Amino acid sequence: MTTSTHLLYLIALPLFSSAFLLLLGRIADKWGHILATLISASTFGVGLVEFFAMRSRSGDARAATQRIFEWISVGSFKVDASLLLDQLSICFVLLITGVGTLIHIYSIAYMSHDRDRRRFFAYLNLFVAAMLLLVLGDSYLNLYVGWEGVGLASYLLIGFWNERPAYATAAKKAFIANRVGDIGLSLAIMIAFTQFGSVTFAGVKAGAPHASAAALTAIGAMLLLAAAGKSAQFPLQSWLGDAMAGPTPVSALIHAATMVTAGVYLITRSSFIFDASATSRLLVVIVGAITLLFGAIVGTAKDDIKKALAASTMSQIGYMILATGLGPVGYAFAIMHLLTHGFFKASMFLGAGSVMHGMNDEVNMRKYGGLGKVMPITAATFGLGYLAIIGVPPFAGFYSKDKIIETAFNAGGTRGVLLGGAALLGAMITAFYMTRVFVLTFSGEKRWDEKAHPHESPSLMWIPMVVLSIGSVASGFLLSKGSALVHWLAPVVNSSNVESGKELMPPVVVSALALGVVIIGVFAAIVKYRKSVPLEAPTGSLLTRFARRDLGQDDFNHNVLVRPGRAITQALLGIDHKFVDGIVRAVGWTLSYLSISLKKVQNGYVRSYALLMTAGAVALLAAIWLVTL
Amino acid sequence: MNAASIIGNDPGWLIAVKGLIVFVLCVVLTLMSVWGERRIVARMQMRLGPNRVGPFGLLQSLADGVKLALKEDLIPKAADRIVFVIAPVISATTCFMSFAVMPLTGKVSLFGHKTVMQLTDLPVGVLYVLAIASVGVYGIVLAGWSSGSTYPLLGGLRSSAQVISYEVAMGLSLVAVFIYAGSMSTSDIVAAQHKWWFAVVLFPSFIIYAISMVGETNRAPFDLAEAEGELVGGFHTEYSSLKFALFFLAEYVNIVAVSSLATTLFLGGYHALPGLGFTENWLGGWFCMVWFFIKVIGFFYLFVWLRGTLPRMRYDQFMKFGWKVLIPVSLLWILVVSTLRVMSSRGEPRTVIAAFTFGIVLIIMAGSSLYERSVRKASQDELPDSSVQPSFPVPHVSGINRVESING
Amino acid sequence: MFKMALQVGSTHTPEAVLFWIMAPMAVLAALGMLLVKKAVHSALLLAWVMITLAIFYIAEDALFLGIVQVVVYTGAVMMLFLFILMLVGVDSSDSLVENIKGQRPAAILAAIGFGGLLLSLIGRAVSHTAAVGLTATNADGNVQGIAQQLFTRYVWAFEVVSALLITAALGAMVLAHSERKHISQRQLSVDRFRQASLADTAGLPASGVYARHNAVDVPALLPDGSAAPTSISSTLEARGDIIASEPFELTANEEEEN
Amino acid sequence: MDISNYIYLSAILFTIGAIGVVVRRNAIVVFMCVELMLNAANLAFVTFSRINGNLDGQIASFFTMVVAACEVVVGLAIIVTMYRSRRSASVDDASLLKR
Repeated sequence: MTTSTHLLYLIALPLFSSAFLLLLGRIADKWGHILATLISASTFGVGLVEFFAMRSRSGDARAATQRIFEWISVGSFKVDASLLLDQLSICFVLLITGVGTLIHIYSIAYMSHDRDRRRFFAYLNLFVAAMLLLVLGDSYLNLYVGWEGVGLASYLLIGFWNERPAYATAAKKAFIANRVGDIGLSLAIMIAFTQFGSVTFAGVKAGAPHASAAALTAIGAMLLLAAAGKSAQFPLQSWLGDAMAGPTPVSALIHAATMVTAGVYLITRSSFIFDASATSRLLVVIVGAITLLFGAIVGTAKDDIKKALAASTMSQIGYMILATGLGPVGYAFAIMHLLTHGFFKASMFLGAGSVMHGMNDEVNMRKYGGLGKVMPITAATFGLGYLAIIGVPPFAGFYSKDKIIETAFNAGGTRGVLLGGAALLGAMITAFYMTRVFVLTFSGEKRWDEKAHPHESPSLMWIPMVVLSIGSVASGFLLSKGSALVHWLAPVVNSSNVESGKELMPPVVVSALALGVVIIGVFAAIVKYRKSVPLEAPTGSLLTRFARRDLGQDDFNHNVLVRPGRAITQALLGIDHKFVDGIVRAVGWTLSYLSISLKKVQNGYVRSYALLMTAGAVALLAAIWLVTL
Repeated sequence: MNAASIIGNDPGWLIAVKGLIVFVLCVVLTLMSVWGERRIVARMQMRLGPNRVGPFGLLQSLADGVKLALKEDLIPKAADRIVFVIAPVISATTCFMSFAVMPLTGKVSLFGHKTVMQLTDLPVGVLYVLAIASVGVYGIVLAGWSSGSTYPLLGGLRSSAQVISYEVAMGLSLVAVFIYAGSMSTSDIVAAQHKWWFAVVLFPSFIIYAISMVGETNRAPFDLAEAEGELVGGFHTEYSSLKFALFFLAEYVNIVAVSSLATTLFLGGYHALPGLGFTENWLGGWFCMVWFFIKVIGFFYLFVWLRGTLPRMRYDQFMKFGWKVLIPVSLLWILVVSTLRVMSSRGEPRTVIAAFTFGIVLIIMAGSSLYERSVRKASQDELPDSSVQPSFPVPHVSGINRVESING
Repeated sequence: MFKMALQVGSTHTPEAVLFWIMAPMAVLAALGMLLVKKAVHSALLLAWVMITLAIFYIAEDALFLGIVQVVVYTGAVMMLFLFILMLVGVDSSDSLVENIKGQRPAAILAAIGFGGLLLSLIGRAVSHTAAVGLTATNADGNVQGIAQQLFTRYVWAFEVVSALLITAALGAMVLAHSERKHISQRQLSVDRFRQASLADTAGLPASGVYARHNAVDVPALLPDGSAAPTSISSTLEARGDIIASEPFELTANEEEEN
Repeated sequence: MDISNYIYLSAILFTIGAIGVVVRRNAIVVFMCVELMLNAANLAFVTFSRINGNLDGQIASFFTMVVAACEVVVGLAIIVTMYRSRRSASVDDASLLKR
């Protein structure tokens, strides 16, 4: 393991920049965004330097650490604030800083008319800093700080336009759903500490093989809860759709490419826990499978372009979570899908943002149509992302998603069939709704108002989109060529020693199947949406309506959680008023009565106070006298 | 064998005899000094002074004492009778007590006993003298208060404030002596001056002590407690007859006491003047007493001289002098002395010590010149603004600012 | 007395004699302090108690402390008390009538209880303890011993106490400081010369000057022959003992005649 | 003579001082009674020093004296200030703090 002194810059630079911009105030309005972008780019530079430095090292020496200071020292419990950069975190560092920088650039143009652009960039930098801390922390506690930090940044950015109550509510919703997950993470940390006496990854890893199955399952379940909260997985997925209230670059960066993948990172990072606990793995795959279908179904029903993309994000992360639950070899595929997804989803979100930019912030896809002609670059980049996500070879999604489907089938037995089937079904629905989004938006006849004057976005916006779409084309091939990423990550996730022996289905068959379902999905969507699209959404079937309501998630939450909660609160309030307040009032009344009677003692004469003191001394002496008798 | 152990062997009767000797000496000295003061002051004022009673008027003060004793003893109606009586007694008793630790001679033989003319030798002898002096002031303060009259009360107030202030300066001036002698016992201090008198070595201390001893005894120019011109007679205005005589006695015995202390602490005590040390060997221990009293009388002459020449200070100036000059100077001096003492005890080379001393002298010179400049500046600042012209015609005189010539 | 005090370390009898003479006197003086009306008497009795204690200190081989007791307590503290007494309440003799209901019996009761318990406890704790004595400790001299302790073990406390002393002195100055209300003579004289008119710069005219009568109730005449009302004492004016000045003024004719 | 007699004396003086604080009204006399209590404590200290054969008691007594001096200076300044504002040195007259 190598010691590096540059890791701190990765966090410190954006953090200070953020504080700087926030504290400096209006003075920085004119150049704040440039500073923030430069800082973000420089962290990307640092990340690249570290990456190449790591490439040049080999084996165990690749991981680098930096101890910053002793953070907590309570008895035997000692936690250092120290950073760990290994093969897994460098992937994230590059993704975060690279995509982050592109989105910074994009935001300069996108937010150029906003009064609070400086604040927006400060928050973006804060997010980058927190996210980097999350992936660089060498212990669960350090990770937790970053975890909370990204939660905060996400809250601030979703509610960036908090003058609109709905947006502020969306921010609160995201925050609260995240809190539920955070409880899971903190519980996991506490259990880990009680079990292993350490909260560092290394310490837990060392202790994991010897721990009881129950403890491991508990930690795994709690970590999964945390991941579900952060990554919008079932059953905590409801916040992500509402989180689209934030500015589109935020959706691209935080709610598509980086933060929502933190759950995947957490599970991958904790591979030693999940490797040791089959029950946890089962939970993970169940959550992943449900979510990928759930998100896909929701995605088909949404008319809001951003919400449709959000549902797709949810579904894609479901794929990743599913992959992480499939054992050692799945981790690498999960991370690969995460990276490719980061490219194509960010590219598509930016495309959506570009469309909204041209359409006066109109988000309803039914009012788009035929935009491909007026926005050629946007349509092209979005199209590349679209092809990548549905898994058309040789685009990125093909490589990453097929691997996951294949691994799912290879899980073996009924489970393999079920999971593989779910994944395959998901792929089909994905193809359907993504085609729907593309067709509704870019092709067909124009359905927009006379007032709208759609136009291509400025270069500052389309250059990042182009760069990202190049990534969404090439990344899959590059990462899977010669199993590059699998080998790269092998030391972290222990996948080297596990080679799946039996194959349920050979890769070629899986690819063919996947391609087949994708074609079916695409075809179905084209048939349905090619011709005429009503401006008002038709009532649709029961399933459609159910899907439009997020498959009843919010209703469920409202009825099962909020209502009883309210009732309990009301009851507690009653108890508080009647009973607790009664006691307090009684105490207060008694005290005031006592003080009124005792007030006479305080007559203002120093001498009577002195007399009381003497009486006290006499009492004391008497006590001593009695005790020593 | 040092003085303390010699005294430790004294039988009781010898102590009594020594006490008697000291008492008689003090009373005789008082009589003589009253006469002497009158004669000397008279000479200073181009008069003759008392010269009728006895040879050279020597018995004048005895006659005055007898006359005082025969006068009517008045106690004012408003007076607090008990305290009024006690006050002169306190004064008169305490003034003798400080003689208990004064070493009057070296080793002598008295009725066949080897001893020294010192009643007792306390390790904290000088502090004891200070303590007794501070008790002695009660006489004055109480006399002032108990008279039930305004002037004495003012005298008593002044006296108490004066004593509190000047005792501090006096005590501080003695610290340097303690540091150099390494002891607070009077006999040890005398012994420590075997080579150099402390009046030379610790000259600033000597000056401060000399000033504060005048303040301590309420003598001109610091006789504010009795200030005839302002307070009719101060604390003893209402006293007459023997009680007055006791105050009288106390004042002169006190003068002798502080002079003795000054002699002991700064002028080498009973030892002979420099260069005359052989007299001690030739004429025996008793002759030391002559040297001792020569020095004491020298101090007494100083007292008289001061009275004859200096006007009384104003009260606020007097307090200001005590607090703002004597005490800070003493403190600084102690600092210097202790530094020097530490340096020499650590065996620093002489050049370093000399350099330090020289530096101190330079700093003092610089400080005093700065002070004077600031005083001059302040006095210039006080002049009124010359642009404001008087509203009446003033003859022009060349070279003189008109306003200044009027207001300054 | 001091002779004896020095020897008590070795023999017990003189110390007992001393104690049984001085201690009752001290208690009587303390009681007297409690009971006498005049505060000055209280102060004197307290001073006496303090001197007694000083003698006891000396008898108990605490020579330095005994002398310091006299210098500090009797010399400085009690003198300060007397000073303040004279300044503040010379004739405000305390009335001994109690005005808080039940204060006195309660106080006496508490005191008896306190004293009784204290004495009984002391009796249990230290009665007939064999004293180690200070002869060995004071072998190098009491002052030296105290200095040794004070500047080694207790040096920190010593420094803190000195800081406290300075703070107390400053605090007392700040507390007792009052803005000067009266104007100094010098300031008065400067002001006199600075006013617009120099008419009474040299002081107010005395009564009867230049007038035809030199009684105190006759105003002085100014150079122009008019009367100067400021020349008559304000007391006389207040009493109304003032004579109309017109008859005594010089008229123009008279001036010419003269 | 029993050395504990000094302690008894100290206790008696202390008690007298305590009564004085409670009973007397003249602030200065109250103050003097406090001084008496301190002195009584000092006597006990000195005696303990002798009983134990070390100088710690005397040192404590020394510090008590210094602190008492501080206390007197400040206390008397307060009394003077009080007297200046209300022409009285009675502690009962300064009873307005009760409200």
